[in-house]
Amino acid sequence: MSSVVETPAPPRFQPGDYKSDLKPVWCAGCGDFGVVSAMYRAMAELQLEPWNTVVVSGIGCSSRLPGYVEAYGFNSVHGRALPIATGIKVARPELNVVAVGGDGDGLAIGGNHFLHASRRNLDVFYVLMDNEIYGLTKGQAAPTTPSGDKTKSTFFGNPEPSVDPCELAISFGATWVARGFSGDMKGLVDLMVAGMSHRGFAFLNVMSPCVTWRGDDQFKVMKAKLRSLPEGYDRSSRAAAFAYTRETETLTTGVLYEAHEPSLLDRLEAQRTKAMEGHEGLTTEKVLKVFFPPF
Amino acid sequence: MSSVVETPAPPRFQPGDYKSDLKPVWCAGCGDFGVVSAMYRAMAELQLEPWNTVVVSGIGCSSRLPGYVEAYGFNSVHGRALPIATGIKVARPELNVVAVGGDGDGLAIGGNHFLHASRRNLDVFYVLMDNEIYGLTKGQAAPTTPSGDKTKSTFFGNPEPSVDPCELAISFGATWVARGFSGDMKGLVDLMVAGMSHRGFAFLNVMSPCVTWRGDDQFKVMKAKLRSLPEGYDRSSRAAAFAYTRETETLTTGVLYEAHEPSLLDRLEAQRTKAMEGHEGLTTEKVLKVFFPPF
Amino acid sequence: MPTRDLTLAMVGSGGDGVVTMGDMMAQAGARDGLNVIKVEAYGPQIRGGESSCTLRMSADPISAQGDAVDVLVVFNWADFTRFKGEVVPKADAVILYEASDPTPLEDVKIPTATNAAWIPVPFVELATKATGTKAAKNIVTLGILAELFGIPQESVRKAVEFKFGKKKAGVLEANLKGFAAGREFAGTIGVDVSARKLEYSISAPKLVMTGNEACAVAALHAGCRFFAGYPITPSSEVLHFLSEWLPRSGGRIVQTEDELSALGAIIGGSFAGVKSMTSTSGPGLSLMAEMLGLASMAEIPVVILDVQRGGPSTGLPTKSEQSDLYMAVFGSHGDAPRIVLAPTDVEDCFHATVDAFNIAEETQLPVIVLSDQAIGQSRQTVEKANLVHEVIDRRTPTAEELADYKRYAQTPTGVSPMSVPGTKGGMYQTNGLEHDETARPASSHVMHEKMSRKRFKKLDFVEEKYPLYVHLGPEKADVGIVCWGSSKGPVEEAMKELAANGVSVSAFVPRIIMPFPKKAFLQYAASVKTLVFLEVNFVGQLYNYLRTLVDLPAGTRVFTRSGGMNLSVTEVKGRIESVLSEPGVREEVTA
Amino acid sequence: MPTRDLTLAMVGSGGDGVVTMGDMMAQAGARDGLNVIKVEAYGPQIRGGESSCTLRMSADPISAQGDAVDVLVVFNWADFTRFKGEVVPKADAVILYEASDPTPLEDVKIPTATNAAWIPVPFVELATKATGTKAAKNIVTLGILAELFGIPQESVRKAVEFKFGKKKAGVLEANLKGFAAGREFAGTIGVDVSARKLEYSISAPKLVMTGNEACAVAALHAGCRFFAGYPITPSSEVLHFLSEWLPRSGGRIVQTEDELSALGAIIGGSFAGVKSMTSTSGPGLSLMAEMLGLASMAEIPVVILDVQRGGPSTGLPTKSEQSDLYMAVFGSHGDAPRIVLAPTDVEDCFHATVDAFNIAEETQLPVIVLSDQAIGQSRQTVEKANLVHEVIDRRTPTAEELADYKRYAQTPTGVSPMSVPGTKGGMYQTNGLEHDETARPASSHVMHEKMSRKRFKKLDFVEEKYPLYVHLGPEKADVGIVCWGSSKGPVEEAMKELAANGVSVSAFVPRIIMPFPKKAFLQYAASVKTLVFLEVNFVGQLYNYLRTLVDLPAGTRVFTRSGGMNLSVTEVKGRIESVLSEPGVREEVTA
Ligand SMILES: Cc1ncc(C[n+]2csc(CCOP(=O)(O)OP(=O)(O)O)c2C)c(N)n1
Ligand SMILES: Cc1ncc(C[n+]2csc(CCOP(=O)(O)OP(=O)(O)O)c2C)c(N)n1
Ligand code: SF4
Ligand code: SF4
Ligand SMILES: [Mg+2]
Ligand SMILES: [Mg+2]
Repeated sequence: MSSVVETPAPPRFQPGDYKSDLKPVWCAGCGDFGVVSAMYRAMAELQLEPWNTVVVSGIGCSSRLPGYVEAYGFNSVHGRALPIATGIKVARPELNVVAVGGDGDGLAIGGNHFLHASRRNLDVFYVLMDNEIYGLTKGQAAPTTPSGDKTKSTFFGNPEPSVDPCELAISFGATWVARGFSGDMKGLVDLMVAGMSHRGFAFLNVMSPCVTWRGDDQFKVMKAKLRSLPEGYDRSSRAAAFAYTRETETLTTGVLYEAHEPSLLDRLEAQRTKAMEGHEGLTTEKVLKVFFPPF
Repeated sequence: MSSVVETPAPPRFQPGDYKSDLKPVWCAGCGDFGVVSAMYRAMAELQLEPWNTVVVSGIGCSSRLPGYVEAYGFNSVHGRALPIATGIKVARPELNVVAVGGDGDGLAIGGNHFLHASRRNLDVFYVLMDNEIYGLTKGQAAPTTPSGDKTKSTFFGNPEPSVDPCELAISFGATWVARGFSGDMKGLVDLMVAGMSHRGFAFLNVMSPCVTWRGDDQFKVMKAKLRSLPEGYDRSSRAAAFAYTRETETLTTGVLYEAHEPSLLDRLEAQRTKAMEGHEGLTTEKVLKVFFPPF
Repeated sequence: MPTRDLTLAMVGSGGDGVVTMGDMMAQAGARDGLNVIKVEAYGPQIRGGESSCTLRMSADPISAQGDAVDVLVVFNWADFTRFKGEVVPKADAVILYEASDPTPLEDVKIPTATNAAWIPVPFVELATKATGTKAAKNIVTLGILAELFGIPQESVRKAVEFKFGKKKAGVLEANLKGFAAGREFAGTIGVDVSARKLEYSISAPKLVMTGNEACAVAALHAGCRFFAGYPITPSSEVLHFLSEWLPRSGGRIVQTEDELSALGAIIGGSFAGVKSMTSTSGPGLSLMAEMLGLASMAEIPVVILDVQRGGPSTGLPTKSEQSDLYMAVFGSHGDAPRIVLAPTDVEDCFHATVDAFNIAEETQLPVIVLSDQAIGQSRQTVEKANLVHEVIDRRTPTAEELADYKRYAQTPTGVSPMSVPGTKGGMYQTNGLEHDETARPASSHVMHEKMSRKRFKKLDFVEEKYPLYVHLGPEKADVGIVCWGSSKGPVEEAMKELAANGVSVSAFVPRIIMPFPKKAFLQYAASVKTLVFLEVNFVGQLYNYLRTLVDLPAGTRVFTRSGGMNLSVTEVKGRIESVLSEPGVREEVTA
Repeated sequence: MPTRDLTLAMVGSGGDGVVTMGDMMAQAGARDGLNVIKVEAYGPQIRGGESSCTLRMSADPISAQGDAVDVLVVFNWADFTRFKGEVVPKADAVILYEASDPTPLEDVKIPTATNAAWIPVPFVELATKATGTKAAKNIVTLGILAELFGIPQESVRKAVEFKFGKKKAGVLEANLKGFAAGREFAGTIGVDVSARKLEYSISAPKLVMTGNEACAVAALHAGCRFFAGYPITPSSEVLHFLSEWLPRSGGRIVQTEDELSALGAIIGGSFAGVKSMTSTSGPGLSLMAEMLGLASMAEIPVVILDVQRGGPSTGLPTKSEQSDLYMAVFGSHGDAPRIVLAPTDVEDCFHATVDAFNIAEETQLPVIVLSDQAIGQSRQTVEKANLVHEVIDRRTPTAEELADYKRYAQTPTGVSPMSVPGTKGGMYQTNGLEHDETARPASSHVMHEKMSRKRFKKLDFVEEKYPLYVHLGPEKADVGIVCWGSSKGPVEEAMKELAANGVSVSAFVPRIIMPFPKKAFLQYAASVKTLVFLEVNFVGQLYNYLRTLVDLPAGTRVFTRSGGMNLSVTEVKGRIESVLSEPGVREEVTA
């Protein structure tokens, strides 16, 4: 995301202004409540104009989020938040585009788009609500479900290893990669503000407990594992980041990786500017010239 | 791949025995000739029984390879070699299954399957013929095409950064990851023998020049960059491997990463054995019992 | 005068245990050999929202849930209003409602219940008193219902014992107390509900299963030993069931990353010689379009179960519709033959699935089983004796065929010998390109035409051998209904009532959609005066598809509407009556 | 007697420069204002395999390549045999062949060329002598052809000059020498070929373009400023062209990772207010099935160009077929309305594409343009003056509509006000779930029916405003051909010949498939004695689809065959003759 409005004083938008009046379908205690609240606050902190903001998602409990944000929104189809976000942002670079979704949505069916949006360094802030399960479809294994866990779809325990979304994002080419926890409001808001302000592809993995299919405990277990990155952590190093991926005993939050490279729109814009030189006011008439015999 | 036949003496199969009598459609000078030749030799070295071997691919110049191998073969649809290989291997674990394809096939449209086959540590040897271009469709940018390159689809130069397939494979969870060069027959055969012998997901990225769309030079340029991994290289370390990914000035071949973890079939087999206990000779009749009121 | 057929509906929210109660009663009924159909419905909340459970129990065979309920249990009027139009009490229904609900009765509008018995019940109070917790409310209710409506307390009590028997000490006792308190309270109700008392003699227990479970068991029965799938409502239960039973049967299962991969994997599994299946719903079926063409082109037998829900796009994920027929029959680019079956009820899910595997193996074609949510997730009793079905296995090539092996040899039926990896003389390299008899890529238009012809020829064999359909009602009739899938049940129920009223009506329900049993259908069409299509989709997908195959009689009537609500008996009757009285091709749904 | 219409075919392999030669002649012809149609064909080799180039040049309007060639140039008989049945010389054709080819002439079987003039030419020798390299063979040939067949050497020489003018010194000179050597050699041929000499007067230059290029230019013309696509034969040229011209026009383009993403991206682009397009071929269209339903459900205008090739699956990637109609019309689960257009030639590609954008904006529906390889990759001359077409832009909501904004407001046409991000009062959250007028998820069957009705209503408007079709031939006729897409050309050519032979024949070629111009079609059907469908797909997809819409007259005849070869003029004539003589619904293709 690139075009962020500068903060005027006093703030025109309060967090509550970003709350739509649609009632969430989420279960009481669902981590996603924390995520959407943090988003209201981050948006207010950045004073994003709702009508210049689009929140895009796929399908899942978490993907219902755009409906709860007072902005333009697109709750699309399963796994395709990022293609749609790509189109919106590339077609209209001046809009603030946030993509959100679940671990199934973004890492299972949508994994390829995550790879390519990251690789392109697309100017979008992508928030993945990681509950280590498929919530909406009632509890099947996700790519982040720990190996061995019994779920609705893995009667004898999940036979597959899980992935670390942050590690993936880094090798995919994302230029801002962070981990947060839905129970840590303050930390989450800060991460969201930073992610939304990043130029290029910013990825935030939020551990967001599913009380219904991962048990009421998940929240407490995660909270107990919570750690911060050490002082002086070098977020410019991919190698450093990998020390904080695939964690099992800890849950380290913070910005694991950040790089400053031209974003997709930077590159496209440079090409476009060059391309348009000498072609100002191009008409169909002029384009058709190339089809006449050149001699 | 797991079930490799032990070598009898004298060898029953010569490399030529694995060559089908279908004439390759490849351009003279195409790197893929080197890849298929290396495969014949590696298969002979391992004395794979052709009829117990399946070579699977997607669509692309490189994906024509299964037609040229005397074994069972499946030239499927674009990007889907790995799903099909998954089905073959999981349904019939005793078969030797090799998946092959191009950089477009495996990293663009098929990227998600690459991620998940790796994550599962599927018992398949996957050879990606990386020519940094879409060959069959006549020269569009691939996910490995260097940024800035002019191709048929990028008139103003490729605006997108490229990925390193080996780096991806490692973060995806592949347990054997190597890089080879189609012009280095000896090295390639060794890598293939090792890859085919690995238990779990083995990934070999072969730099395989496309003389038609990347220029006759590509071969020479690559050859000049060729390096080997240093003596004493620690292939068990992911961090070490990342020193040899995203190379631009060099082209380091060899096994970048290797880990020994249970393969998908190891895990499935363990579950299956446990599941079948007490259910020997399960009949429909017996299964139906669960639907009677239990009281 | 007691009844032989009773429909109960229970409405509450999250903690009320409405569905558990329904399950326990259904099991109790099945244990007594009753015929039972149970359906659940939920609001949009993921958990803790409103839910309803409707249960029909009958001493005689039944084929649909029935629209109107005899007995309504309401724990909370606010929840009930969410199911307006879905849970409809009969005029003289018995309505048991929570006495402490603050909603004034005059605010509760149930237009149909003109003559109902309204009985306030202190469910919460009874539960708290008897067991110390209001959580036992549903067990108290079970006691009341068992007592009032004649479901032998023996069975219901067993259900309670089974449910709580393994819990920690005291739990079972408390619940049994609650159950007794309910029965006792029932005795104090001064309203005569004896007309609603079920009368039946206990017979052998029946199975209780959903359509999805029936499909899953059928797959095991048919010899399916590989399944790959991606969860999606309302088909995920197939994945769930098989994740337990496929490994037990010595098979293997993979939850793939998406539906493209799921179909790809089973194409691989079947290519490798193992009978393979996937299950999905509309969005997943759409994603399978390209792979479907591959299976058709490479001639690889696979079974795809599509449990239809409301579409297009994400649509109405938890509700039924019959709108994937176009996609099943016509989806995928190019001329790509496939088989499409459509089960008509839970029991038929078993048969359709075994048939699907059989036909797949016999023809080397992809077979789509078009179930729908109303079948897939409805729980019904089934006679075990009916779940038998012959299994056909893959024919392996003969020694003669292997001598000069041609994977796609031209044959009279279009079906060629398919060898399986491991077979020494049977190697071939298949592909989705057009190819010659030996599977080599071939781009000549002559070969393409020959091979297209070969691939389509296989449908003729199926049309001949599998003219699957059901003819309901008399041999000749004034009105002939054509419907499919879950609509068979309500049509059958409505026909009983219509026939009782002297209406001459029959029905034709195809169980195979492609190739369509044309011969039987044309004979049927000739046996009725007016053909009436009833479909739960907007455009009339079966009707339109049929027009591509046969000339339908002039005067054929078509009633279609979008899904979200199953076809109801009342609706069927209404439409038949409107055919008999006034013209009109499409009717509005109003509610 | 010279001719006004000449068809040349050149056959060689990789290094022979056959296609370059064809291009130069086509350009030369266009410069002279001739009508030109050029088609290429290749063997399976990726590069360096056999290739053929067929070029028709005419002083009068032409609509198809024509099946039989007047002049055949063969550099290598081995290559020629690969195109057997595709390159067919006329009985009295002029055949120029490499003199040094070792194949004995008696081994060269060209059954059609019963009375041909066989002229050995030492192409290689002439080139080597004149230019020092045999690479100039094609330029020598140009000299011979220009001289013998009357293509003004002025234009051809200009083409040579243009091609080599910028090369390093000496190259142009050498080639001009080669050109002169060819002309000179032509003078020494002692065979009279004057009947094949093109006679025409030079007129204003024409454009030379392919159907794919016409679609791409049309997109720019229509205001498309965002394109996302994935390469696939035979549609990639659209991506290529737009990668150059879209940025120049101030637009943006993304080559996505696959087709799902491509359609997703343009749905996003259009949602954001920018006219957006993608292009693909069959396999890509199949992959778009789910996203197509989303566009239909969320009512987002998008244009999808599908350049059809042989299917199913990977099929015949470089050859034409008309077999994606089913997928275009019926693909995607649920009831999902969409628009389908089908251009009939290169020029019509321009109009269909602009229409597609216009209709998309007017209806907020996905629009599929079903082109085919035979149009998309054939290079034809077009009059610039014909490439004008009105452009309709998106209607933005009025202040009044924004005051109480309802994205999916019920309106008489079914089209609702669509606001674009950035509009202050126009915020909404769209989705693929069923929703109410304000876009909120709604799962009631009543809302579902209302909204289905709204979405389908939009088709009525299109059927009324855009009854796009072509009626060829007389107002009334004995035989009425129905065909579509690239088949229009050969049908038109065949009709000329049939009419000349006194056969009373007309044709109806729809340019919009969905909604079909039913009214016009029924009128047309009534104007002919026998309706004859000609389709280049196996099952008769247009025919069957039409049966879902109208009752076709009894006696309608249907000729379908798989693709891989374009419909030929001879074939059309043969089929019409068979209709006039003997019955039969399907004919074998033989070759
Ligand atoms: C193509 C397709 N396949 C499957 C589904 C069913 N489905 C809906 S949400 C979902 C997964 C939900 O998990 P996740 O993305 O982790 O979100 P959560 O509910 O956990 O927040 C699935 C499989 C679908 N809607 N579309
Ligand atoms: C669904 C689908 N989309 C697009 C294509 C067209 N296509 C065929 S091969 C190919 C890419 C080839 O590139 P790569 O995989 O790198 O193989 P190479 O030819 O370079 O060996 C594409 C885009 C297709 N066949 N199917
Ligand atoms: S099911 Fe889980 S993820 Fe979904 S709303 Fe409930 S708690 Fe949240
Ligand atoms: S186009 Fe390139 S990749 Fe394809 S066969 Fe030719 S050289 Fe090889
Ligand atoms: Mg999740
Ligand atoms: Mg490539």
